[in-house]
Amino acid sequence: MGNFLVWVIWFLAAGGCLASGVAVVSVTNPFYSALALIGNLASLAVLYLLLAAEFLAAAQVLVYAGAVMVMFLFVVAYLGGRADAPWAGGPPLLRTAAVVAAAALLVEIVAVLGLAWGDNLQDPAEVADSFGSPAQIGELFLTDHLLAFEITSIVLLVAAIGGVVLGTTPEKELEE
Amino acid sequence: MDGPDIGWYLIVAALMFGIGALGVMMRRSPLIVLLSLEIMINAANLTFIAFARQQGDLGGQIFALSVMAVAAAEVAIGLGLIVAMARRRIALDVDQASALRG
Amino acid sequence: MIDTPSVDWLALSPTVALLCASGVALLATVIVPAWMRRGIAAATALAGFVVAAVLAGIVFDETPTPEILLDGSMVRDQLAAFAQVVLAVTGAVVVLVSWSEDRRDNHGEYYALLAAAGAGMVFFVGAENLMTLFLGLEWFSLCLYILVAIDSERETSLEAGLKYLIVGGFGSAVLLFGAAFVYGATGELSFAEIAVADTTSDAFLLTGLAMILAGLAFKVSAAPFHMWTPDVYQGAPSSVTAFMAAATKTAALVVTLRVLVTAFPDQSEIWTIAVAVLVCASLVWGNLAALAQSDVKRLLAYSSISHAGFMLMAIAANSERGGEALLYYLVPYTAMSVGAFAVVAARERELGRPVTLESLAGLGWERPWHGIAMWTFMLGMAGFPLTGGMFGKLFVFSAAYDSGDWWLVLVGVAATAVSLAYYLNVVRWMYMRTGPELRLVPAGGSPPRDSALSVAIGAGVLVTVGSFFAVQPILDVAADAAASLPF
Amino acid sequence: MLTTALILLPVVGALVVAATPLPRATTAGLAFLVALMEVALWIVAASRFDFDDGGLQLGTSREWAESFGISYSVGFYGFSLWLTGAAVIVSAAAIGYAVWVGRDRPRAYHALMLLLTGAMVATFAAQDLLLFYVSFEAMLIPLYVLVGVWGGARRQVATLTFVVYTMAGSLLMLASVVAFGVTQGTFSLTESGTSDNVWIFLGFAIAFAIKAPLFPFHGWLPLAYREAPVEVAAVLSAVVSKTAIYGFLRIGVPKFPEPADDLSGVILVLAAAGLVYGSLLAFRAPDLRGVVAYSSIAQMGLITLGVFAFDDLGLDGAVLQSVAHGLVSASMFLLVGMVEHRCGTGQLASLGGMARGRPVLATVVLVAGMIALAVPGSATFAGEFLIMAGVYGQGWGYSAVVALGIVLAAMYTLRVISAILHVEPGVAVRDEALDLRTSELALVLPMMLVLLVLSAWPALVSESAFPANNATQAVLEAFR
Amino acid sequence: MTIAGAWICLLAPLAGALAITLAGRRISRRTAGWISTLTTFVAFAGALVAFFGLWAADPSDREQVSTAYTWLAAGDFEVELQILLDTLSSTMMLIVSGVGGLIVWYSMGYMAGDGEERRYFAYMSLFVFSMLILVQAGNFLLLLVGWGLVGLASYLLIGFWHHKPEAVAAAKKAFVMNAIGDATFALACVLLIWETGTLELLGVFDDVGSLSTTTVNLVALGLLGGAVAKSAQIPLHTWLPDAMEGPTPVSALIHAATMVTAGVYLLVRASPIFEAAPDVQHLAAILGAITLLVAGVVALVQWDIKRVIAYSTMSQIGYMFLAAGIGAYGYAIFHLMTHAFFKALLFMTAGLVIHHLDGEQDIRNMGGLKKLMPRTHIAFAVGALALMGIPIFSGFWSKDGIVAAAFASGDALGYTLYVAGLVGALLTGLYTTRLYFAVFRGEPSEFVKTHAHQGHGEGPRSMVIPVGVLTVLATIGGFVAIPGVWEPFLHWIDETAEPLVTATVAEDYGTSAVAVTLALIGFFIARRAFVAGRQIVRSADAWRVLEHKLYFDELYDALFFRPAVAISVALRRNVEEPVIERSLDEIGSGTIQVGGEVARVQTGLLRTYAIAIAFAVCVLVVVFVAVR
Repeated sequence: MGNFLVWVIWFLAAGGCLASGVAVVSVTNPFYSALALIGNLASLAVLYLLLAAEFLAAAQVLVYAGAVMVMFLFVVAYLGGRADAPWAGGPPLLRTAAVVAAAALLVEIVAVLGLAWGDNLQDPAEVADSFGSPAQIGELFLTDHLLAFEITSIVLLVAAIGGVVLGTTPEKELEE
Repeated sequence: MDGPDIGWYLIVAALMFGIGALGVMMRRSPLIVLLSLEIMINAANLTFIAFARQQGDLGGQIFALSVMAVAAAEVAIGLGLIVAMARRRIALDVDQASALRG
Repeated sequence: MIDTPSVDWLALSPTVALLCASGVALLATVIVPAWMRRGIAAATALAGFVVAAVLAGIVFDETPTPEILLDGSMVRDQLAAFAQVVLAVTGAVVVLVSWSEDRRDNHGEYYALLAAAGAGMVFFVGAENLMTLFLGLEWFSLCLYILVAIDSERETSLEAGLKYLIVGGFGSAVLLFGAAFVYGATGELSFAEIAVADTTSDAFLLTGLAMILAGLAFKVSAAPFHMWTPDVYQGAPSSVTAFMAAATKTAALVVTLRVLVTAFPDQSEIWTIAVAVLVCASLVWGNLAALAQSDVKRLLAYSSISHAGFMLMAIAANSERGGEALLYYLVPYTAMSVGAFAVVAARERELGRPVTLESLAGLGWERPWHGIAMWTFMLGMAGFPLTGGMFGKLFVFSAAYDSGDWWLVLVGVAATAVSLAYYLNVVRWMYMRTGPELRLVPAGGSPPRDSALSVAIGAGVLVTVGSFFAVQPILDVAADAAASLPF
Repeated sequence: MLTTALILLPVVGALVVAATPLPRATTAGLAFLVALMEVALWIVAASRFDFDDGGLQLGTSREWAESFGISYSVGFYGFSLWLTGAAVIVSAAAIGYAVWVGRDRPRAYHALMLLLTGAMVATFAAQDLLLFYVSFEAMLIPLYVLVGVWGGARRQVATLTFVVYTMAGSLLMLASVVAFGVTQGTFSLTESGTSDNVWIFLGFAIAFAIKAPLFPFHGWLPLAYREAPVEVAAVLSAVVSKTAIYGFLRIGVPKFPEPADDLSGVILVLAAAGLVYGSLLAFRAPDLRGVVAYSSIAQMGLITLGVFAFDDLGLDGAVLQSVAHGLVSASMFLLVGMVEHRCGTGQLASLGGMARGRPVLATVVLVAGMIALAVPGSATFAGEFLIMAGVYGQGWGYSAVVALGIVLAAMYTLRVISAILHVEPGVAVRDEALDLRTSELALVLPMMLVLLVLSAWPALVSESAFPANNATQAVLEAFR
Repeated sequence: MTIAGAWICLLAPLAGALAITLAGRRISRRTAGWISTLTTFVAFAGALVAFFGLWAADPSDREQVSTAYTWLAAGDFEVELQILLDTLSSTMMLIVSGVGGLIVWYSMGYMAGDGEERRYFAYMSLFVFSMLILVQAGNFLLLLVGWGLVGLASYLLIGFWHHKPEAVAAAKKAFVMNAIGDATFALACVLLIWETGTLELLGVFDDVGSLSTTTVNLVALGLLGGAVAKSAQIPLHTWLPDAMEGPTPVSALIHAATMVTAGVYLLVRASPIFEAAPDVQHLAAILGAITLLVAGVVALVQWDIKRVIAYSTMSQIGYMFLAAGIGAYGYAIFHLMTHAFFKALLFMTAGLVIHHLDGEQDIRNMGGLKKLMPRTHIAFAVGALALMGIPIFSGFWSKDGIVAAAFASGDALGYTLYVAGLVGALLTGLYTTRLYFAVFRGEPSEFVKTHAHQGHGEGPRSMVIPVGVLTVLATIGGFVAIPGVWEPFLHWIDETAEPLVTATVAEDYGTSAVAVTLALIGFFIARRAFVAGRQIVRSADAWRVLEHKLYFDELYDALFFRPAVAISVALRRNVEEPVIERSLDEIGSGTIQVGGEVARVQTGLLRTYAIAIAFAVCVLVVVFVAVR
């Protein structure tokens, strides 16, 4: 029974994920697009939960869907209508090529999945309940992946500088 | 494990990757292109987490977490750029940003 | 209680030195009065790079055998140290090139980002697992995205930044996806363990490998993943271009070599072929497209694509000799490309507009030092003797031939022949135009004195020519460095 | 050490000339002085050389990139010493000519000329395959600029064609150098063994065929010889082309005995074709330089015939002819330059009648022309005869072609002599066009005198060209 | 002493040439002339020393070789600068230096006032030197060197008046035709090197026996080619008449007395080779016979005084070839010598006439000079008589000997040649008489009346004395070989070249009777024609054909020169420019064009770049997964 419930949740989450993904790509207005992405990220968080990644699911919602997307929405709002751009346009050849390329990528990956399905995708490892818990993640971050952790912080710092450099208006221009 | 095989998760990830890629390749608004990139990155994250579950190894989750931070950083810079462009009254259309070519 | 791992600070010291420099430079923008910001920031960055180079040299000296640190996060070996020295020296020279670059403000941030990017690369070349690999890559890439766009008053700079960011993001995503597949196939992130792990699925592993290779080839700017290169090189500030052309390529190539050799030795039969294909594509595309260029930076960008092809040839050899050849090649190559972009930067500052071939007219006669230097760089890139470029090609070809890829040697030879046409064209424009064409069109009066730039160019010439005469010392070091990989 | 000094003297001279801001005349004089010192140094080297032995002498070897088996090894065999002699003499004359003409931007010009001299000497002295490649290529760098900056109206096309074409050949050679060095484990010419790989040999052969040039690889030549400053053209045809012969003698044949033998038929046929083809084109070329240029193709074909005769006569003859042709073609080019300088054109139709009232010019042109057409008794005749005799072993037809070449050479050379000197003065020949001055004579006369000495005693070169005066054995065995 | 004389003989003219060249304008033109003359006479003195030394020597010791140094060497092959002194070469040395000295002396008068005499005398000395190398050479290569150098000197002297286009053209023609001969000669040398390993004359002659017939034939053919070209025999004869553009003393020395007879010398010198290749030797005889007839006929229609003599020279050399071809070596050389005397004499007297008439050479503008130039007339008459073979004059003894030898050889070929020789005698009578009458008899033409120099005699002493000497020699020169009575000359030559045929005394005098009769018939026919005021050749068609010298020039022009030009032009138009040069351009511009196309793919559109990456990834993945 629990099994069935999981399936249902999975279907809902996966469906939401894909639908919102399609929406992100296809919607004309960046504002709606960003909103759709929030939906996408949230549904992903559900999938993460199903995959025993509780901490990640939380982080996904808090950091991603929360902080990042809010920033995004601010920018969209700041830019206003000018941010609008039509869905299509440009050389038609390009459009076709884009679709073909994306489809090819997709087909290939799915084919690879199909190839590998028989190997062992059906029997995942047994994991303890604490798998993916904040405690374990934290411990790993401070031991095995200490370096990754530190670097992540540096990357964020760099992004901050970037925001400052790119976002500030030069004094000369303000005078104009 | 309850629910669907890991493979199904991977298929979802693959589809997301494809959708994201399509977005990058199709859309002309840099904002939406950025969003599409996020979808691609998240597809990768999903793959990581699925495999982490499959292998029973937390490394994938850690990786995914770092990637989130990196993706956030990338978005920050991307948005900064877009704002700078907008301020210089450059059309927010990647097709028009083609002064450099040949 | 968590046992925090012991950290090998010496191994990290070059990175840390640069990070410190970056931090100090950043602080300088806040604390120091505006008029001395530039000086302090530049001096700090220069000091950071120099110290990093020295420290990396010490690491090289004190690391006879590779050591894997921090549970497989990074490796301390001579390969990394060698690359770090090259990167740090490149960075120091780029600081000199940047010194009198015309920039509204942002000087502090510029040098901070430069040092940070350097730190990222220095870290990147020591990456030993997929996560540090990706993070290091993103680290310096993000810095570069900003640096490319830092001259935001120029539309082309912004355009270049946007293009680099989006295409770069796309490339990173591909790399990431590939990393995920490799992880899925082996359950391991560390290169050494990937190599020995029981792969559950070949399909996953190979797909992952293909995508990782694609992501790295993107950074190496090997065709057909190179398309951003000309645009970005052209749009970016010249000093940043110099840095990217020399340093990014160095870092990416060294890491490509490391990943392929340490993590995928069993798949070598396939990836050597794939790399060889990339080699051919790069050589053909880079050289042919360069023929049609009139913007010098763009021309050099295409030339850098073809050089990526040559250097990948050494990787395709998949032998210690190949590693040695690659590492040797990097030395004159970085010198030549930094030097060439430095000359372009000088001309750009003098004329106040982008440098096309036409605007090089007469450079050789009016600015003899720049002329001779540019001449040296062009000949070096074309692989003429009396420059290290010739030995670079020779060693790369030797490695390829030794591994049985004689046909790659022929492709390389043909590509070089084509490349002569545009390299010599630069020399032609500098020296051989007739009467009126030779007359300079300077922005006014004599050119600004720029001794820092001259020193940078001099360093480029010195290394380019010096690596020809002093082959053996460099070769010895490169051989030691290459020996840290498990060929 | 002497060999190294011989290589370094012009290079250092070039740097000094380039770096010292001196007045025009002083710069030029300094360069000429260096060139003369180089000749003197060569004479010293020749005096120390044991010609009876003829083997590798005055050698030096230093490690360079030893882990790749690359070393700086130089030294001279008899034949390379003679080729070097021709090179330094021609260089000195060429530099002297440039001094006399007063080339623009003398510092750059003379520095490049000296650099070229150094590279040529290094090529002839190289005993390491890579060093050979390096100096072979290094010659192109100064040549590119010399032709491109100081050349005629179409100099840019000429120089680009020349450099890209010859480089294409050289790069093939690089591939071969790599392949040979890697398989042998060393690049040293004295230590490496032989190879039977036809493809590697072809790489070398094509490079040399382009450099020489042999028919039909001479596409770069007519334009380059026409557009180059005349003294550069002199160096090109006199010396640079001979580096290809050195390559054949030192590398092509000794290191690849079997492929060289297998392909000798093709090469001989091409060389013979080139001899006839060049002569025929020279016969109707409309301008002075065209005649000299195409005659160079013919001569190079002839010399190649000698090399691929694979016997004492042919090989010794090839060396003798290389030296003699070097001197005579340099003289011819310089004389062409002097005529062009006076008349402003090299078109045969506008010249003529210069013998009247210009006895020195007439005499010198006549003597040079007669030696060029290999009048019996001249050094060129001796070389031609040896080649003709030597190549007989490969087939009587080749000897017959050489004989035909003698007749054709008479035809085109007499045509050009007459076109300059005889009949009524042409439209471009004005009274102001004076006889040769002493300074000009001093440039050509030394070469003429050397040629006359060689005519009186050609054995001087042919006898001492190879160790123990046994060319076949030397080239086919001892050089391996 | 003997050998030293030979060396002095060889080197003295070289010293003269060098001295004149190096002295340049520091010496007067007259001094240059004296230097040249004296050095040539020094050479003659040396030749005399050598000759008498040899004369005095034991007959077994009359083959002396002297080597200076190794001239050319390659491997085992060596060619030395060596001279061979034997009866043949000593005779030739005497002729060359003796006649040469006289003619150079004569030139001093003839060339006076030309303005470029220094150059002239330097060339003359060079020529004598070259000719002496030729006759003294101890090996074939040195012989070839002399062979080529006389060609060079001939070129220089024919084209001496280089402002005259005809002179320049004639000089070039002479050189090129001689170059053909040089080339075949050189090929013969190559064969000898490969077959015998040496080029030394004596060494080769020793080895001749061991050579295959083919080889010997080829070698002989090569040598014959050289001889034919040098001696202006058919088919390489067309240059000689044109060579008359040079100064007259040059014609006398080079194109009559010495150089053109070098072919005969070669045939005799290399007689062992030719004897081993009898077919080729006979070919030489046949060519000689044809030439003597053709030249004799063509001489009948020439108007230029020098050209008539030139054709006569060809014709006389034809006799010599005939003699050498049938093996009558002594007579060949004997005729060579007498011919040197009387033909030089004829040219020099012609020179006097020309000099007297301000350079006029057309016999239609002459006539009646007997009264104006009586001494010249006598000298010319002596020369003409000797040429016609009238008894007691030198030509009588030598020419009739040749014809008799042809008869004596006794086979069909011999008789044919005999007839040819006799017809030649008739022709000689005809054209010689025609010339003599046209120039000296009859009434002076208008031209003579207006142009003849009055009052300063017939020429300066430097011209008259040599003519006088030669007049004497042309008269008595034949007494050194009186058949059946006193034949020291023939025996002298026989020591070097043993004759194959010897005519009996009866054959000799019988032939002489016929030949002299024929010559006299010729004389009377020509005289009658002159008196009647008509030409000997009366058919207009025949006249035209002969005037065009049987169209040899036109034929060669069409066969060789024009095709060479056409091939050259065609090669330039169809190979050099479109293929060799343009293919480079095409490759270059094609590559650049492709480069442009490639660069155009770089659209600047960001999306393209992403698409490219996506496709590339797809390909890579396929490669990796599928190729696995």
